[in-house]
Amino acid sequence: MADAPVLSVQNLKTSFLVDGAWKSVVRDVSFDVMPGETVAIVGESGSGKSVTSLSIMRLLHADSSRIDGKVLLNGRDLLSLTEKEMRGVRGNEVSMIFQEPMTSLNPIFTIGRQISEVLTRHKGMSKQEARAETTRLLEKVRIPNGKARFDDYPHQFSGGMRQRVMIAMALASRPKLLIADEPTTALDVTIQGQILDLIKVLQEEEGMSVLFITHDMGVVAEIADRTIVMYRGEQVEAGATEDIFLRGRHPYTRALLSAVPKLGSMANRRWPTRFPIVDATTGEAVEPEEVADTVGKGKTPILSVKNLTTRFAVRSGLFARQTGSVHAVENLSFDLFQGETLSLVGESGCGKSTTGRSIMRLVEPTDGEIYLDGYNVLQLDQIGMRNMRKSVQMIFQDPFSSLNPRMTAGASIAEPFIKHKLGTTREAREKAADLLERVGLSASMMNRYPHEFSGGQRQRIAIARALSLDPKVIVADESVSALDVSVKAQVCNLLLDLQQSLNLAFLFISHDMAVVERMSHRVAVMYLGEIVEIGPRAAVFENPQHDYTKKLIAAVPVPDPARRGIRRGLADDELKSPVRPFGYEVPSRRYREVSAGHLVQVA
Amino acid sequence: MPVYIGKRLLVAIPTLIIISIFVFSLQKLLPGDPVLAMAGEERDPATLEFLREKYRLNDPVIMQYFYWLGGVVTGDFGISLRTNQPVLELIGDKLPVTIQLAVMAMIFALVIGIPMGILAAVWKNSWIDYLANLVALSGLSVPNFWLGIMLILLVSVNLGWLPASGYESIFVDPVRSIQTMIMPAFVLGTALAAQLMRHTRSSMLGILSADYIRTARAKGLSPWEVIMSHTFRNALLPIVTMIALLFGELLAGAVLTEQIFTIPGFGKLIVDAVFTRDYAVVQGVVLCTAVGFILMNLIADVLYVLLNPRLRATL
Amino acid sequence: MTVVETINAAPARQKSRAWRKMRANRGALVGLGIILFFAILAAAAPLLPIPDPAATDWSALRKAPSAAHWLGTDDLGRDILSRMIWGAQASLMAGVFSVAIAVFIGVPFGLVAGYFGGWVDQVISRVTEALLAMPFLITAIALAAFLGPSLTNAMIAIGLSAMPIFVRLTRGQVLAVKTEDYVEGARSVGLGHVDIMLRYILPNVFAPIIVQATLTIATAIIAEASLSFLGLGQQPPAPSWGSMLNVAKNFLSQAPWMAMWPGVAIFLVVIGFNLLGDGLRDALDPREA
Amino acid sequence: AELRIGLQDDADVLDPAQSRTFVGRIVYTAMCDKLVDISQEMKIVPQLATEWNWSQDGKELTMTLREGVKFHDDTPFNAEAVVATIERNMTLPESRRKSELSSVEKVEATGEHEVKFTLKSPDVTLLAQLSDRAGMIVSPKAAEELGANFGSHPVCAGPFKFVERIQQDRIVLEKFQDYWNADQVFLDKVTYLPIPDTTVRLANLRSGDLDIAERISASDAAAVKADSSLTYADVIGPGYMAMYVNVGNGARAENPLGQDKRLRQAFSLAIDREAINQIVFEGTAKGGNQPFPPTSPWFNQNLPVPARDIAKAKELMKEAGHETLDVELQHANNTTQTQMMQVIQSMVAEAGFNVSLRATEFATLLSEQTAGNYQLSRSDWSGRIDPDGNIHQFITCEGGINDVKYCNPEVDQLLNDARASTDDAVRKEKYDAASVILADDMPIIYLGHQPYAYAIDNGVTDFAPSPDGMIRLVGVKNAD
Ligand SMILES: Nc1ncnc2c1ncn2[C@@H]1O[C@H](COP(=O)(O)OP(=O)(O)OP(=O)(O)O)[C@@H](O)[C@H]1O
Ligand SMILES: Nc1ncnc2c1ncn2[C@@H]1O[C@H](COP(=O)(O)OP(=O)(O)OP(=O)(O)O)[C@@H](O)[C@H]1O
Ligand SMILES: [Mg+2]
Ligand SMILES: [Mg+2]
Repeated sequence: MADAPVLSVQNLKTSFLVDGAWKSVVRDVSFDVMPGETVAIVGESGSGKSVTSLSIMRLLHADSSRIDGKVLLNGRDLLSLTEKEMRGVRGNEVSMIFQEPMTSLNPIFTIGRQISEVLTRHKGMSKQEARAETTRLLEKVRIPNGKARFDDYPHQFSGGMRQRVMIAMALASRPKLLIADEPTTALDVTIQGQILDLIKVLQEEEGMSVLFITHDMGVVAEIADRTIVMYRGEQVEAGATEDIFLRGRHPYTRALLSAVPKLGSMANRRWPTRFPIVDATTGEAVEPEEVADTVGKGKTPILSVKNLTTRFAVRSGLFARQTGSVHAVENLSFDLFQGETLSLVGESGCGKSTTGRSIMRLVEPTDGEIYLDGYNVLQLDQIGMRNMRKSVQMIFQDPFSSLNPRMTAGASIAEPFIKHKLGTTREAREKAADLLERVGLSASMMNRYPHEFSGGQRQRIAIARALSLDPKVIVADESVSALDVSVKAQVCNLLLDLQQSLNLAFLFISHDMAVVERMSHRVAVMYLGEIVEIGPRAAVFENPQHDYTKKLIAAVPVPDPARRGIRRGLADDELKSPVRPFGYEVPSRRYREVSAGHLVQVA
Repeated sequence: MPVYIGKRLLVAIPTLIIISIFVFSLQKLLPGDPVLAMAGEERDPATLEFLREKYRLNDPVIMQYFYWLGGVVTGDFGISLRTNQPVLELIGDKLPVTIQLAVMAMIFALVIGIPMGILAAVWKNSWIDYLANLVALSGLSVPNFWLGIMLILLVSVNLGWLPASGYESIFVDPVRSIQTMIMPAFVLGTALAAQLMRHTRSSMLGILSADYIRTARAKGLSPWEVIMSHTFRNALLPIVTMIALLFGELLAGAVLTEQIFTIPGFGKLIVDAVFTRDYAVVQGVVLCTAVGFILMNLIADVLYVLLNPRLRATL
Repeated sequence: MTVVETINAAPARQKSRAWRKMRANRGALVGLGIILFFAILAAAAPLLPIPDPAATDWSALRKAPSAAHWLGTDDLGRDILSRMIWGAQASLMAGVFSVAIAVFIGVPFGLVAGYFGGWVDQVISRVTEALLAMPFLITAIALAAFLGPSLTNAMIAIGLSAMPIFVRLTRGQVLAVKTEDYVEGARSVGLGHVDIMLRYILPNVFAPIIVQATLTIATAIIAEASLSFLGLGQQPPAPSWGSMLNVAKNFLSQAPWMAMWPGVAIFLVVIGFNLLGDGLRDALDPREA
Repeated sequence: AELRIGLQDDADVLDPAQSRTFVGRIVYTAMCDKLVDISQEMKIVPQLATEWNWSQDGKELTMTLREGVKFHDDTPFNAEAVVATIERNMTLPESRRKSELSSVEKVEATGEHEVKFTLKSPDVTLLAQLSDRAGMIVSPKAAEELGANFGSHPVCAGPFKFVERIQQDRIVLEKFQDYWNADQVFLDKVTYLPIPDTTVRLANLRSGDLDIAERISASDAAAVKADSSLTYADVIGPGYMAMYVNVGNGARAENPLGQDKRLRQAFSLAIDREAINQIVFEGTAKGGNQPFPPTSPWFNQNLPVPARDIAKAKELMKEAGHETLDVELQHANNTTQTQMMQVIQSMVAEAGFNVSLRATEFATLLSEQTAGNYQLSRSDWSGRIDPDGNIHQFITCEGGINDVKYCNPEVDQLLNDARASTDDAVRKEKYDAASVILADDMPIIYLGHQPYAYAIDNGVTDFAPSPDGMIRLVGVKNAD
């Protein structure tokens, strides 16, 4: 490529003021991004990927951070621009997708307004034009019924929908350079594919360059021209994606690639299987053994959900009259046995998180019954609820907003343990330290506050917190999505170990089909609030019946650089929305039993 | 929401009754005999007794209360012991004055306090911040009488720009009415401005470090947009509550200001009424201010919910 | 450092972190300095070589500041410096304790009202409204008559009348914070209401409360004067800044220094508490460097 | 020309029969003529009555009325109107004038312009009462129509007639063209503005918003004198400042101070009245030891205002068996009072009195004082023209305002006799005798006499302060 690079980062070094001392978290990072090129940054969770991208945009808190080195955008050094000049760069020449979509959206402005703001600001559009364009953008990022949801607020959107809002926002101004920090972690593979296609189209049409941060090696393989590997704050390797994939030299690179779970690798196994543990210094992997059967079939299910329905009112007009409802969860039934992992997969926005939250009674279900350990959860009183919550825990999809910003990580983890009187304060702190180590963090991080962690680190804190109570059931909502493969393997193995030793049951919500395949005993596929297919893992993966299940499995990206540039053909299928008008009659559903325990919705 | 507002207005009735019982019983506990207080130097026992009878002060307290309540229900708030005027008429006279003063003072407070708070937050720990804080806090610590008298001496006596005191109804002579109210409103507004400034600053600071402000900056919005629409709108929540509460403080602070600038408003009315134990007036005024508070708080609560989409479902 | 050491060092470090931030905060230090200065002065008043604050001198009425009387004399020829120092005690107490009363009663009620909502909120909010509507004057006169003239009673009266503001302010903030995900998170790990309120909500609503508390100190100091005027609070000839201001009002043009010094002192104390409050606010906010 | 007068308070009901306030009387002075008036020398002089005569037994007073006088509503002034007004004052249930007229048996018209008062017992003080609100004759027509509501639109026969009143804001009067002495009225309009704060009142005067400010504070006197565009005027009023000692009003009288006159004398001797005058009143007041100011003809010259004598005070204390004595002193909570009480507190401390001050607001003070719930109570009397008004009701056993509950038949006798005599010399003798007894028993410790001080814009001429504190506007001119 003869062109000058769009972005050239030279010797970037970023430090934070921690406890009164400067601590560097990114050191000596240098790379170029050419016009129209896609560069991926991969690396360990907490290795400085997000900080690098924020440094480029100069978006770090000015008082507590320091950036050295050079960031050249089309030859101009961004680090020496005035704040005013920087404004013309941000959102216009370079736009950015942040890792955590919930806290990155302003809670009191409508989704539509936050997107169209970019258009009125940088593209000089009028309000109406911007509105129309925003609706188009929402459709493009596959948010159904974009026109109607223009006036919704972020908290009314599911995790993946918020992420897509961020994407729409970043793409709105058709920037020269897009920095995308894990933009698809919360998306199911079908939508992820469509979003990747959308990016590729824009790249072709506008010559946009992309700096793409991700943990999903399949995605890297699919879109990245070149790949940079980061490890412990340093750039350890960079090169063409094929080279990295096939001839990665650094042990961490090799470790990373050999740990990538592949769909279909479970073909002949009956039980969930531990991930191979890869030594990051040598890159050697140890092939894991299958775990023993833990499922307490035959006994009464530990969690039993019957005809669960949760709807949200849709209001409009001056007096906020209810005009319809979001049928987030509709007539859902399933059982979960001790020691079992039931995975919940499905399209983004199909009601997975709402299911979890309904079980926890964090939202009040509209209808249905939930039995936990024999107790009817929906009829528990205050004290009953508290005890119930000792035995069922939820790991939230958005770890950042679910951690108290004024509580250190250690306190957050230790607190439930202390409050449920499971031990002394000292024991609690020891347990917290132990759990931190087990999820791959260090005990010395106990005194840090949530905002001082990376996205993946926060996610692990949330996991540690849920584990601190030794619950019987864990609802894990996208709990490993922000982890790099090696850490993901470690955490998944931890969960499996706990299932072994404590007979834990998991309701495992995830978009990562490879992980789902590896972790689960049974799989339930959700679509528009309903379960469309449920059955033993092998049955669902090897013999998918429902159209949506088939589509989902087909869409899983494969970490093979040879597949680069594939195109799914932009989705022309109609977007379905769970928003129903007032008085909508829910059709009754019928299921067909394909094989033992394998049910599929037929009508 | 209309249901919510309606419900709130309904609970206002018991609230008002509780308040009136409260005031009534406290009055009975106060030392000092209304008739004696009113008589001043003319203390003819027969007249005093006549007045006690006339105003039913010899009846049992409970009876007095129900008698009063019965009157209120029919729109009769009794008559002032001191001036023989119907209380409702007195309130009708003073209320517009007080409202005008309060509104003008609030305008001053908002116009001074909020921008200062925003500037101070945005330029935290710079000289702008320090200056804004100094100005605001001196506005809070400088006693109203001092500021009032200094203003009168400077603006009226030395410069002759504004009338030193007095009042003109806004319906009779709007220009003069505004002129006479400028200084008192300013004096009254300074302390409020200080409080608004401090709250705005603190609230803004909390929001400025939020992630979504980073998003707004990443969009390349101008500082003005980031600050005004993204930060300030979010920061407004505690300020809205504060503004409603400050109206209460306005009434309390108005006493001294009204005294200095000789404005015939509520503050002076109630103080005189309390000091002369003119209980019918006290009750009437308290009830009237209570209605004011209830309305202000209701408005604040509704605004609060409207400003916070997550709470909207609760209405 | 081993794991165990880290664990044991942790709680101390957590506290010291806020503390270190306070110490690094110049504004907070200045504020603390001002407050300590006045507090020490107030406490040391009996030991200082200053004239009796009640000693009148008919030959030195309303004298401007001079070598003999550094801050001048008042309308009874008393040394203003000495009265300022002795008055600091009553004024600081009036400021601090009445705000403490208001905060310690108002904040819990606001917390409970906002957190539980429903009829609890209704009851607390309506009573608050009733209290707000109650004229301060009546409460004060009644208290003065029944409890007698003491500074303590004045502080109670001021505290009670400042309390509703804290209830409302806290309640409002709680309403907003309780919709945050981390509160839901706390519920989902089975924490009780008290823990959620104290550890999840309170710390996140504290900023406006600190601001309001530091502001109320000023009003409380000034209010003490009007109460002593009604026979509640510091009685003459014992000084307080507020009552000094009150007297000075009659001599604004003849003896401006009489109003100036107490005014300046109140201003400084208010600045002090506000700076300290800002420091505290920043120190407690982990996001602030 | 217009005249704007700054008053210290707002007036109450503008009905002479019901009104109570001092400022109300100031307004009436311009609006309502009385049967008789007070001269600068505090002598009773004709106003609506041109002549009067006492019968020999002092039980009948006949008055000849001025002719050609009209009320503001054009009703003619005559004997009928006088009778109607006096009867109204005596019978209207709300009337506050009943005690002032309590000695009147009946009043009748003995001619078109002659009325006769018949008394129950001799009472020379009646004339003085008729020089004030009790003697303000109102239009019978208006009184008939408005009844107890007369105050909403008062109609009298004074030089100015009522135009409008806004509570706590202003009272506006305009010249009455048919006033009997209209030639001497040079003002077209008078506006009274209640401005409670003295500093602000003065500022208004300086800024030209006022022409006369009444009762300016002593501390401002010097500044007014120094201002070349203003004139200062003051006059000692007929009232007094005093401390009431609870000598017999309930249980709280049972204390050394209430029981032992030597302690009271010591207390009084420890006070330096002239110093108080200088410190608190900048020399504008007068020290005093009797219910009448030293400038009054009724003052007993044989009992001069005592100088401070700490040695004697201590001696008296010792005699009474006290080294020190704790005393609680209640006083009204205005700043001047508080200042004055602190001065006294520090003065008497030298004699061994530990005075603790208790500031209360006025309504409480009043009821505590009536109820006897005090040891030492400080309050003022605004003063009456006739000496009787300053002493009789305070000190006689059955006196209406005898809050100290002093009772001495000898004093009662003297004061009752003084009331009955029409001969000033006889009266003076009685008052002198009484004052000697009181100065010894000392149930009331008199402190001094306050002035009425005015600041006047130089444009205003021919204004002279009256000793009763009223603002008489006949003859006053205003150039701007
Ligand atoms: N404000 C901060 N103060 C101190 N340390 C910080 C701060 N923000 C991030 N860090 C630390 O910097 C390191 C890099 O963080 P960064 O967010 O860049 O990680 P990342 O590579 O994006 O990881 P992930 O994949 O988990 O998102 C982490 O170890 C984190 O703990
Ligand atoms: N509080 C709410 N008010 C209104 N609608 C809501 C609310 N919460 C969720 N929804 C809607 O309910 C639907 C399901 O949301 P949910 O969060 O359960 O999806 P999800 O399956 O977890 O999706 P993702 O994979 O993207 O996280 C979405 O359409 C969402 O917009
Ligand atoms: Mg990251
Ligand atoms: Mg979700």
